[in-house]
Amino acid sequence: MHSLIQAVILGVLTGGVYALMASGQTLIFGIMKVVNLAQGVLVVLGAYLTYTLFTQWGVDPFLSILITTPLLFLVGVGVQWALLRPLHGDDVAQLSLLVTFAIALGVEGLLSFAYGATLTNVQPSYANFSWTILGYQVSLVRFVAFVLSLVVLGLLYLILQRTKFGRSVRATVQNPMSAQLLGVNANRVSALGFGLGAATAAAAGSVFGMLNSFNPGSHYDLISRLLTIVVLGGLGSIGGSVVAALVMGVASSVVSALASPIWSDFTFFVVLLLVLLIRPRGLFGARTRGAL
Amino acid sequence: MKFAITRAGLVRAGVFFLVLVLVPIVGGPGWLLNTLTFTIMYAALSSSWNLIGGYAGYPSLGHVAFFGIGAYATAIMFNGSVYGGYAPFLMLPVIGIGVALLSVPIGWVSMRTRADVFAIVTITLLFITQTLAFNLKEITGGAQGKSVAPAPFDVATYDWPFYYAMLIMLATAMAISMYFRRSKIGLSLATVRADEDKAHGVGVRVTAVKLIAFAVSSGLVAMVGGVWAYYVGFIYPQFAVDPLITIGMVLMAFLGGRGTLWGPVLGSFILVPAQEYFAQAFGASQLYLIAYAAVFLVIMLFLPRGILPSIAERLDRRRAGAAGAARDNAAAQVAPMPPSEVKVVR
Amino acid sequence: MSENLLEVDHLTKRFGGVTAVNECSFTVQKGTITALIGPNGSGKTTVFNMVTGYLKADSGEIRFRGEAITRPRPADLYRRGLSRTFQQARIFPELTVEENLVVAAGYNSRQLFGRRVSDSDRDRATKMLGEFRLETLAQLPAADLSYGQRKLLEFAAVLMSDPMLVLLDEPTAGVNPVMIDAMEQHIRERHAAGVTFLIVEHDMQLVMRLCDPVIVLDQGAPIAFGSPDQIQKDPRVLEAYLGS
Amino acid sequence: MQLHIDGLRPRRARLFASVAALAAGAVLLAGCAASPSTSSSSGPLKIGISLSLTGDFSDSGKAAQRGYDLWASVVNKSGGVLGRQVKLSIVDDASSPDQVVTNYTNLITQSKVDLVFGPFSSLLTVPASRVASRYHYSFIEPAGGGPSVFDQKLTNLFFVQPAPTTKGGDVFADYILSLPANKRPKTAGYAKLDDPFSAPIAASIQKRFEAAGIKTVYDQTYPAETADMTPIMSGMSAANPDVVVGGSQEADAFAQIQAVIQLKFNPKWLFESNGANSPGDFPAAVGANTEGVFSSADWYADSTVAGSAKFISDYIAKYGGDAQKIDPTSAEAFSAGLLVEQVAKKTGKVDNATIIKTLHSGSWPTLVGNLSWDQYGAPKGSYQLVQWIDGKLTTVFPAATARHTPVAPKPHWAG
Amino acid sequence: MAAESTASETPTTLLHLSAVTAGYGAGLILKGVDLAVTRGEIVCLIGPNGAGKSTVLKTVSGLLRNAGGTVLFNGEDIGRLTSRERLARGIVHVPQDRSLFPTMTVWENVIMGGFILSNHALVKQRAEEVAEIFPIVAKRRSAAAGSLSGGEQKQVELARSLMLDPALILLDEPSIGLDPKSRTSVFASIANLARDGRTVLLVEQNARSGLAVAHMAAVLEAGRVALTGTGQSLLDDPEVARLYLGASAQGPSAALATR
Repeated sequence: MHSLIQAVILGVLTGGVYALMASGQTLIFGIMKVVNLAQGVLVVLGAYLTYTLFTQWGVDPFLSILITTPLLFLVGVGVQWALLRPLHGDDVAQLSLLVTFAIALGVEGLLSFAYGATLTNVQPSYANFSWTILGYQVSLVRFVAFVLSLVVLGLLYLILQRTKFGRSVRATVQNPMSAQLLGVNANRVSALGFGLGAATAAAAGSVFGMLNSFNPGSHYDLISRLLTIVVLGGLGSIGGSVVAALVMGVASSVVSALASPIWSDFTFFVVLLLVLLIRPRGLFGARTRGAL
Repeated sequence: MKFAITRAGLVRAGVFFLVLVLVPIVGGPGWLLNTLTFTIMYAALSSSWNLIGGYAGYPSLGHVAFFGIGAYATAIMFNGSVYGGYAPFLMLPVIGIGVALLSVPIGWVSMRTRADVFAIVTITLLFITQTLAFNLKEITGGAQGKSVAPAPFDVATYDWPFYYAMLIMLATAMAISMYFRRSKIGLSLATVRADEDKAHGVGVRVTAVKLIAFAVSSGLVAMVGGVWAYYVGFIYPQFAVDPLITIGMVLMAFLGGRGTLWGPVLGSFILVPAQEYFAQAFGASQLYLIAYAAVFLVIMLFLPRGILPSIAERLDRRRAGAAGAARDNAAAQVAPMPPSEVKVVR
Repeated sequence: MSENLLEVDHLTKRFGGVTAVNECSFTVQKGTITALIGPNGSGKTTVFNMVTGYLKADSGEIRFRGEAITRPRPADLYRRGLSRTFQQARIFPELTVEENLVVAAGYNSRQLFGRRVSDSDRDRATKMLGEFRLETLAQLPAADLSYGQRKLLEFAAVLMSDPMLVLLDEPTAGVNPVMIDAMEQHIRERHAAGVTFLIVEHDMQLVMRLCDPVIVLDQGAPIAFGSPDQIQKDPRVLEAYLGS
Repeated sequence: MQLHIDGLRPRRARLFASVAALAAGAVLLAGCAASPSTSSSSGPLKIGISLSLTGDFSDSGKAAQRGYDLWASVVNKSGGVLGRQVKLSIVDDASSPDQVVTNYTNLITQSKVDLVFGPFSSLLTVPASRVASRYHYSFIEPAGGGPSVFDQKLTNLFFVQPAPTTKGGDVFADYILSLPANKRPKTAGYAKLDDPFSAPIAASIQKRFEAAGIKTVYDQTYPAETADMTPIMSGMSAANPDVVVGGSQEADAFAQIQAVIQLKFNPKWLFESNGANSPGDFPAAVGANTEGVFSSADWYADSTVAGSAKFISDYIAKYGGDAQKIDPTSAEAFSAGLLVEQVAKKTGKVDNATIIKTLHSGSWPTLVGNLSWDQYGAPKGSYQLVQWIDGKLTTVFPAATARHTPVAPKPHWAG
Repeated sequence: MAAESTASETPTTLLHLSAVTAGYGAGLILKGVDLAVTRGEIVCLIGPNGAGKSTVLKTVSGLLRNAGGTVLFNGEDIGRLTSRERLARGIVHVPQDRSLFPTMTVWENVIMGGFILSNHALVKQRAEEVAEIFPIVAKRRSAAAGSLSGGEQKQVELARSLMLDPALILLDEPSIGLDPKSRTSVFASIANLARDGRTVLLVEQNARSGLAVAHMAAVLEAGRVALTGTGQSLLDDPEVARLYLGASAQGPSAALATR
């Protein structure tokens, strides 16, 4: 029982960080119908930036989010502008899958060029600090990371619900043509949306770098998890991806603790398939009247 | 859209395969045969993928799972040195049929979803297969990998059987593509790709044709995997179920032109040598991935529909002068005819 | 004329909290051109989708040719003689006009392995295209057709299977008036040849000319049933649909 | 096949090559890079190597490259092998088996190298060694000592490490079992990375421990992509074994240790098969918490093996840095070259048949100790047990080569 | 108003297309359209499918750039302007398909109509004004737009189009898919727009209703303007009726006339 609860605590804390990465991914899908296979590599890029800031200039990894987030925001905007904007036609979804994969490969190549393939991680002085609460271990980094994810997700929610930009994003998601006719610049929304998605990756990356060892190739594992999360949650549903991330975090942590780590991701993929068997649109993917 | 076998088409295919058949006999250098074997392997994979990803419009990103299953089937059957020789080649049809049958329920589940989600679900398939390959140690050897008994072929012609096996796989995949296109299966697949709901509504046997395409495609890919395992001699979950193999098949079909007969072949004959060249020319300086990604992006941005369709489109446009006019006339005949003299009402 | 081709019995469908179709019952008799009219949002298209197997009803029963449709599947129903068209004409743009017809002609599993367009397919398609005066377009990609032509093509295609009952979802929406006349003519010809129609349509003049009986739907259930004359005098119909 | 090719090839070969390339349609790119020359017993000694310079194994691949390059420059400075300058053809296999097969085929048939050395990792070594065997080339390989390599029963293969990889931890078992019974641990816990090199090491230790009555209280295998060790190590900590054995690579070893520090769990003995033997990366990853951790090694900066000091100074002269940062893989690769040098010196020949025949007899001094092999290339020696003492990696067992006695129980974590 | 008016730069001409060509890819859909729209009038475009009616609207609103010819708005050549710039000049386009954002509230939808305005107070004020003109906005203010019936949605779309106080409203088949009652009220709303001094360019397949509400009308045929005239004159012309209005125009329908 003790190990079960411990596993659930861990799973929830980890799930929070994945929720952050996945929310950016699903946001990008919602706006542009682009399955962003580069989301994982953007997280890794964020982690490397944090690493450099920390080792070269001693910037605290949590504080470095203030630098990495805007930086990756710009990267995201640039990527959208240069590589995704030119795509058009009926199969943009499929093309963008490959384009974002190419971006992932390219960034991976750049990172190996700059950093090599050595696994690194970010080790601030408090990296190994943990509390014991009622006999359960709660690591400081994990806890702060979780809270931070909640804060960033909250900000994202506010931006989408309360700002004019958020309204234009939602409008573009729901009816791009109509939004354009009202003066919403779809390219600009897409660029900003992609930037926002990349920014969440940066925030998650800074945290990821403290929790895990990583190298340029780490993005393959990340992206496979992110994809299952966003599909499980229902493509385009941010709330869904948060729930799915928590489900995934807890599921893999519990299976890991009670059975074996070698089956933990497997369990999750199987859960995904079962869910899709019953609900092909994922947990929160909507099927509305008139949609056929 | 004409689907008759034209004489030019037959000649093209004949010359292509004749040249490839002759390469080992004429005796190109060893490296050529080796590179060609992998090139033809990818052409066969990509052509097989094209059956479901191109013609049916279901972009499977998990096909390497079947490749891996085929590879493991060979490795498991010929792990000892008891059989060997040509036996692994003779077992290929069994592997192909077995995997095709196995893929039917998998296809049935995953094709409940559409395009984007389907792509992602099939990625999941890839990771499930990889995990199973790691975890079912008793059968697969797990992380220790599994070797195939070395082939007892003479060193001078060692590559030949593998080369010809791959070539036969490519010919088979292309023949099946051709057959699909010319039969009602292809017609039905085209409706599935265009508008699956509507296809249901006009009585198309959607599930049947999708599963036929998926199963045939998976079976072919598994057979190629079987040849590959024997050729490489040692397999390991991450090698046999490598996401890059999936991406390879997809990318090559995209480059040459999805849903075309020659597109995947053309894509493979450009990308595989290019990839090898980049690995050798830039590998040491770490720029290999970047160069590969750049090629990738250039293709997607400038030839989004693939080389063959883009060329065809350009030719079409050149012919548009005459044909376009004819088309307008044809269309005009059914439209309510406008008054020949324009009358202005005031 | 009293044989019930289609019977809809207490059909209900909800989307989220909204009840789109509510205990809806009606019948379509063989040999009629029945109209299904009603204000926007009254559930006409949802009924269509359930009858043709695209949606599963939450409760209620649908009988076609006296048999209950237990597992609604569009393709099965189509093969049993129930065809439909869509509000937005849906055709296969990459296929030729001829292929659009051939693919809708219906074929068994064995024919699946036969030629893409056999000679007999071609003959049948040519005949149908001739009736619709589309024969000159046979070899063009359907993508090249105008919207009105697409509507005709979709209609022609679903007739290829010799259906008993054809459901037309707003056959004249977005079609220019002259083409509407053509469409009306085709419906009449087919009706004379023995096909039963169930039509959702907002063009009241067309409905009044063409259809008998008329079913009026409001808030997911029929509020009136009768001849066009009866319907347009019915105060509930005036209130809910025609406006007064 | 790439950069270091010289001389004119026969016209006929060129004709064939280009006709075939054209006929095949689009192999031109590879063709451009190609310009094979014939192998000969004079001129430079060409050695072909495929390394993983990109992809999963690229770190070690690059370390191996440094070792090979260093050996070539050292030997060339002293006049080469039998007076022939050594020329290395190093190509990238991107950690892919297809590429490794292609590369060795190309190196042998097209670049016509005189010798080949092995790639990095057992996974690539198996397919690569088969190509070499087919062409009767000797296959001296510094990395790739998993069971699958030796199970092939190839007689041209020589693994340049003291023992097969799976025996990497046996020296730790030797040490523990050498303790008097009342001082031995009673319980043990195992965390094994599921890859060809790591889990078998721990499994081998476990087998011997269990035979000696040390109870297994925790045993868990985790997949390669496991980034987070906390769940496993909290299970370990709950079981509270006296000795913790990690069958690990680098990153997971670091993560294991970070996790036990967080969990405030301090076993009496802690062994990591890999990672903890990395003099540079390990302290970088766990900070001051290195103290008392055991690992095994074949070469390390303080090694007393003959030639080690010279190797270190040459290395630093060529690449900079300090001795503690040198990856053992570089020393292993360097040793591969040393073997060729010695065979040449002894027999006056460097052809493959001679190398295979000569290496099979006798014992050969290298940076990783004196090596001798069974008929299928498995080395017959053993590793050294190393421990972190006073911030340095120090040999502690076997006693003959030890520079310090093992410290047990392990000191508390620095925090 | 005359189709080939040369003196169109009178203050009363709001929009003037001359020899406009436009299309997608290689093919041209508009093959030289001449059209003038007078300030304060409703102009209705009719014609067969594929004649290019919607394309005319897109060319005016900037969804599509004209390949040749000129598009003058208030005397200014707007042919190279972006759709946003044209929006800022008071050209609003209400497309044929349902164009509300279904999960946003009615109120949010209306607010979106003022997207290009930076003054938030002004946007709110306009929205209140619009809500007075279109009672549905006030009545269903907090309802999700997707939950409204088709007719109600069209009303909200019209309301939203007024947010920029536009000079010219482009309406693409506003009555498509609407039931008769909703149609009547939509056409009533359109008539009201003109009464308030707006100019409307209307594309309508439901030609009789369209012509009935229009001051002027033009028949588009294969990418060119074939005829122009007042709405009533086209309705009354038997030749036009035969060619473009179909059977339904052969005298008032008995069915509806009895009502």
